[in-house]
Amino acid sequence: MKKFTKRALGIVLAVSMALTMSACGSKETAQDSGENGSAQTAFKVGGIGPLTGGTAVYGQAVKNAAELAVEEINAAGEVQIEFNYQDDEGDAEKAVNAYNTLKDWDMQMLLGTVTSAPCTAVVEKTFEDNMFQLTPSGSAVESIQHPNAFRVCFSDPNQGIASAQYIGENKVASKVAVIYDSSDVYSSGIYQKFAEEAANQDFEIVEAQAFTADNKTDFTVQLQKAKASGAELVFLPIYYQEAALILTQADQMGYKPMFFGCDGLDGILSVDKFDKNLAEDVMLLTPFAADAQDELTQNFVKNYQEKYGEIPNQFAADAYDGIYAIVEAIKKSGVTPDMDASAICDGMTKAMTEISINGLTGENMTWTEDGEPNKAPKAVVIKDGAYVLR
Amino acid sequence: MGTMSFLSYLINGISLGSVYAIIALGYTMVYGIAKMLNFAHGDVIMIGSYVVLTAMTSYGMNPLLAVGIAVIFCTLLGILIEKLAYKPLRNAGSPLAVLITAIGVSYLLQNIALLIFGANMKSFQSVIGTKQIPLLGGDLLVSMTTIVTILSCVIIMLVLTAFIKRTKAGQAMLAVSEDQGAARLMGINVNGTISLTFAIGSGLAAIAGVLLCSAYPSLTPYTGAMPGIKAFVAAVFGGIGSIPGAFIGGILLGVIEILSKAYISTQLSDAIVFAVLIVVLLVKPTGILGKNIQEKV
Amino acid sequence: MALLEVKDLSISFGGLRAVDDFNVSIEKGQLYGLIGPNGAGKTTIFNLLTGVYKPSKGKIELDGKNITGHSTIEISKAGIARTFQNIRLFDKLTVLDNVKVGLHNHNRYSTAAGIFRLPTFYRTEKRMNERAMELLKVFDLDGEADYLASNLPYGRQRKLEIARALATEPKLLLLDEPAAGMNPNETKELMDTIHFVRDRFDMTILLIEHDMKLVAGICEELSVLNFGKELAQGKTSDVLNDPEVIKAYLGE
Amino acid sequence: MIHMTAKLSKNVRSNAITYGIVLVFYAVVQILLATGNLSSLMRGLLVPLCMYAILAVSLNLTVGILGELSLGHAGFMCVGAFASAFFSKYMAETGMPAGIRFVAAILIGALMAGIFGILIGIPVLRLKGDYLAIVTLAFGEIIKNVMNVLFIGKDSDGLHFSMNSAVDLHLKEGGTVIVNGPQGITGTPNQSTFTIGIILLLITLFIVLNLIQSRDGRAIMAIRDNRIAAESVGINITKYKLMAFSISAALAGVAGVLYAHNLSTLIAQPKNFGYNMSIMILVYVVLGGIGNIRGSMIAAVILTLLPELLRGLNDYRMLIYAIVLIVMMIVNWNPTCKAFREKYSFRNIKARMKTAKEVR
Repeated sequence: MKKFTKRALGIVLAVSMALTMSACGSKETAQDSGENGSAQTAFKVGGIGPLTGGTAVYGQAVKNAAELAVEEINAAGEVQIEFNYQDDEGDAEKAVNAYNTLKDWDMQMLLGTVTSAPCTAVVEKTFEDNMFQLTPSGSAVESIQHPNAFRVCFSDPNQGIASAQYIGENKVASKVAVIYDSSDVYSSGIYQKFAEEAANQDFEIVEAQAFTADNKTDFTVQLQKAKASGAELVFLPIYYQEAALILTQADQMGYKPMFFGCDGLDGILSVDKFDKNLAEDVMLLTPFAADAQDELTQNFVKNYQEKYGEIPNQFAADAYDGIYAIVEAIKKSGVTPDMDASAICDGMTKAMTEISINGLTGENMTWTEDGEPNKAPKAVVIKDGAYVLR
Repeated sequence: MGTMSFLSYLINGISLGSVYAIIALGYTMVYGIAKMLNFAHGDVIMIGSYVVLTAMTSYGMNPLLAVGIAVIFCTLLGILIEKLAYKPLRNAGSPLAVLITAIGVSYLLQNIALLIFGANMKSFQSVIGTKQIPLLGGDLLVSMTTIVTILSCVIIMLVLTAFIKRTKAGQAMLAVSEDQGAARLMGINVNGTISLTFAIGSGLAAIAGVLLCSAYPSLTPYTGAMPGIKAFVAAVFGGIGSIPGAFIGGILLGVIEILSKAYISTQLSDAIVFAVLIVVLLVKPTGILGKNIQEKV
Repeated sequence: MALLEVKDLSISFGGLRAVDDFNVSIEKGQLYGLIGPNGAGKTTIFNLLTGVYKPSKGKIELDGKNITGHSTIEISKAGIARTFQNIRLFDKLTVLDNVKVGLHNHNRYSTAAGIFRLPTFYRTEKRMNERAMELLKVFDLDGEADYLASNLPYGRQRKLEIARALATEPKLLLLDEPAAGMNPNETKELMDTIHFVRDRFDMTILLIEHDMKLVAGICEELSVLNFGKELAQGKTSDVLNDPEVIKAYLGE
Repeated sequence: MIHMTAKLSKNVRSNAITYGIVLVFYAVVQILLATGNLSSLMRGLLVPLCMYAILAVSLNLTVGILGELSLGHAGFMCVGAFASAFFSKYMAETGMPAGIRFVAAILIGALMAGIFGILIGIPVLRLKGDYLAIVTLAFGEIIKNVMNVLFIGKDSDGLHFSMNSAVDLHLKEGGTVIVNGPQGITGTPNQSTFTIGIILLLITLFIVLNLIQSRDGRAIMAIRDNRIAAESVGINITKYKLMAFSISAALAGVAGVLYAHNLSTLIAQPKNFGYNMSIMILVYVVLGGIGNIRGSMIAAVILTLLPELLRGLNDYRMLIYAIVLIVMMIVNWNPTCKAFREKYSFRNIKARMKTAKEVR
């Protein structure tokens, strides 16, 4: 019977290998037709992010918003885009697999990846292949360390420094506690720079408490320590899901400091069944606010909600801007869909530093050569369940 | 301040521990009778929580009724899982086969929830309410949720113990857990008893889910996984297969976790919990209340 | 001097004296029987002799060497081998490999030699194979050398267990109810085998048995145990006719 | 005499098939690569395939041959990955030739994981069954957890360690943080290639198969089948348990080295080094056949390919994967299914036809 198992496994293996091979075979015919016959008319843009696993919520937002943007652009007609989004489960190794899958599909440029660690792994591959890469939300420094890579969001150090400066310069508080996710690149990255910059500012970090991905249900200890330290402000460089829990638990303990967060906190108001009163007076430094009054944001939020039944978060906004930035750079560089990925990359890399777009996450956004965006974060505060510019 | 904050840490620890304990009860019952580690148990908890949430918000049901529905739903789910995925492998020759299948079921439940409810977190409104009760002259605030959680845990443990000691079905469970073959010869319906165990364990999971999400109001398709593993650790801690053991193990785990966060390191608390577990098992190889089985030569 | 000298051997489990001041002296080449009703402590004595339990009192000497309280492994190396009441074979190993495990301590090569297939590996394995086949042939198991041990019929599993024990080159062989579960024909055959083993390997054998016919047929001397205490000792025929023994066996 | 020669040659033949499968796979891939017929996905998967095969084979040594359930295998992989990546990063500027550095990194990864195997094995292997499983799980989680708070930096004074933050390393001007806590190690040279992966897999197979078919392997399997009997014939239980466990850990460390040098980022996350990964490796072993080295290797390959091949299903990908996993387990292990397969297996049908002919 062991014999049979082995044989059965062997057959499955053979079939699966054949499938992969045939998949690549069909790919080649597609390429042939593209080269010989009617010229390819649409750019093939790939996307990578988690659709399953603990960080799926961010990847799904990116996928939704990117698809929304692509629909609008295709309807407008000037540039045509074919969008293909692959799951990476939030894991570096799976992200490389997703990237290779997209390469087999003849991707010409990449919007991704959504989370930092996979992005750092993938950027290595896009650099090797000279593939244009724009990450909506990969915020670690290394995530765009090569010249072919850009990002829509702020970098972690950038946010950490900006937050410290904002608190210091506006004299928001003099005693600050930090609660951060030490197992998360984004959160610990912001914290590191925040702590460094705090030394130059007129406030003191009286308590810094971490939690980890495996241990993020109970925050009572961290909150109690913050409370005991006499902090007037708690800095939360974390995502809104954990922040929602922290706010609830702080309320249960009767602890009411000021809370201050970064772009990850955006989305807290749209958490299903979340008591918005708990978020009253929470401050955040974010480039995007879902209830901003400008037309662009309002249209985006309306369309997104109609299509997916959810209020878009920061990630969605970044992805939406990302697609528009890609289109803008396409127009600027004059690349065409029949060019190969490497040629497109050369054109796009140059064009990225020349474009300026008005997006959801900033007006007159421009990019530097090292891939960082130039945009001003807005400090907003939550009043009556809505963002108010400070 | 020192003693007061210690007391408050302790209460938080007991509260967290009670949730672990209820989950661990389900683990330990299933282990005791079916001799399998049901890795999908944590995910049944997650499903139960979604059922409560949906019943309450989409159908506007009264919280108690919603919990009742969730218990029934999870009970049926537990029986279904047992019949479809575990029973075919009961005589497979290796206990690992069914362990792996349980992992498959765990993935399955997570991905079903992901498809139905999406990855976005749902904030779970406490079915208990968030009232605070001041103790010791108002220096110590204890939430209703904490009290209800601890009480439910004690009640469930007592009811389970009584059920096993006093009822025929409970006695049958004991017999099956001691020796399946002998129980069968004595005319006990072994399959039925195992199904019943899964039913009770899964029903308990629904209650655990409600309490977990009331105390820590966030619900995603992956909510059940980590508490599930922790509860498994708690069950082993207390001596797997033993009902009072699961209770003690759960409470201890919660208290150790919170205290090590409070006094040692928030980042290393899991490592510390696991290290304590290792030490306990090295001193008492079958857990605190586990039966020490000497292999007969 | 006796090969095995046991003096005042005792052990208690939770206050219960399972073995109480047991004494025995077995000469080299002797076939010695240990009998007694169920729960009399016979297997416990085997477990004490082989180091599974540590005695709370008493002394065990093998060939003049004190082995009291030694570990199972040391005792195996000192020269006591045993079989088990409920057969304990290496089920998923072949019959041949079962015996080769028994040869383990007398045929050595390093782990590295095994992994990198150095010449010592081939030399030693060849020697082990030959030796194991010889032993199997003695028990007429050579035809089944490639079978999995669990696939052997019951009676042949018993024989394999004895072959494995002999592979450790013991001075003393302990057999725990070798005839349990055998039919009269098989028992008869077993008696011949035990005799043969004693003669061929010049072995000293201590055996526990319920089957009185077997005991009477092959044992030269006997000890009778009841409730952990020695009831009688001496020549087989004398002991079996002892009224005390008959009473213990047949009840009041 | 006939039997034992038959037995030896049977082992030799079985080993030859196992090595043959690997070599044929290698040759086929090389041909496809040379003719440009291999998709990017497959090319990217080549190193991970070798890595998971090594993990499966090495865990099978613990689970299948030693017979102890370990749920912390990913922890050893983690140790190997971090130790080797640290070494590679540390030595990067010393001008050590890249090839020699990588070989040294592999040895260091294996050695460190093996040392951890011994350290953990000594207390743990006294436990049995599910208790042993949970303690290995606990050790795996501890390793992962500690890696997340470990900071190591290097400057002109040498190495600095901290369990708190990179700032606490107090590095001098020009110093670099090599292990940056939760952000792990970035920029490890990508030196893992398919050829190296295959060589390491072959070495793993060589070690494991030869160990099993030697005196030590017999002792290990004897302990698995009956500890008490093994002890009674003088087998040193602790020694052999520890031997199997630490060799298994060291080989997992080798897989970790492959992992670390395949991606430019190395972070200890639940996904890659947590109990989830340990369980995934266990799935390979159980699906491929407990104790069946070749089977576990093949199962690792199939289960790594499967989710990638299911990408066409989009949102239903992991759902289908879960269902396939359950169904495969039931088909493979259910007694009725087994009997059914026996009855209709190719060999049995052939045998039946043969007897039918003879009767005629």
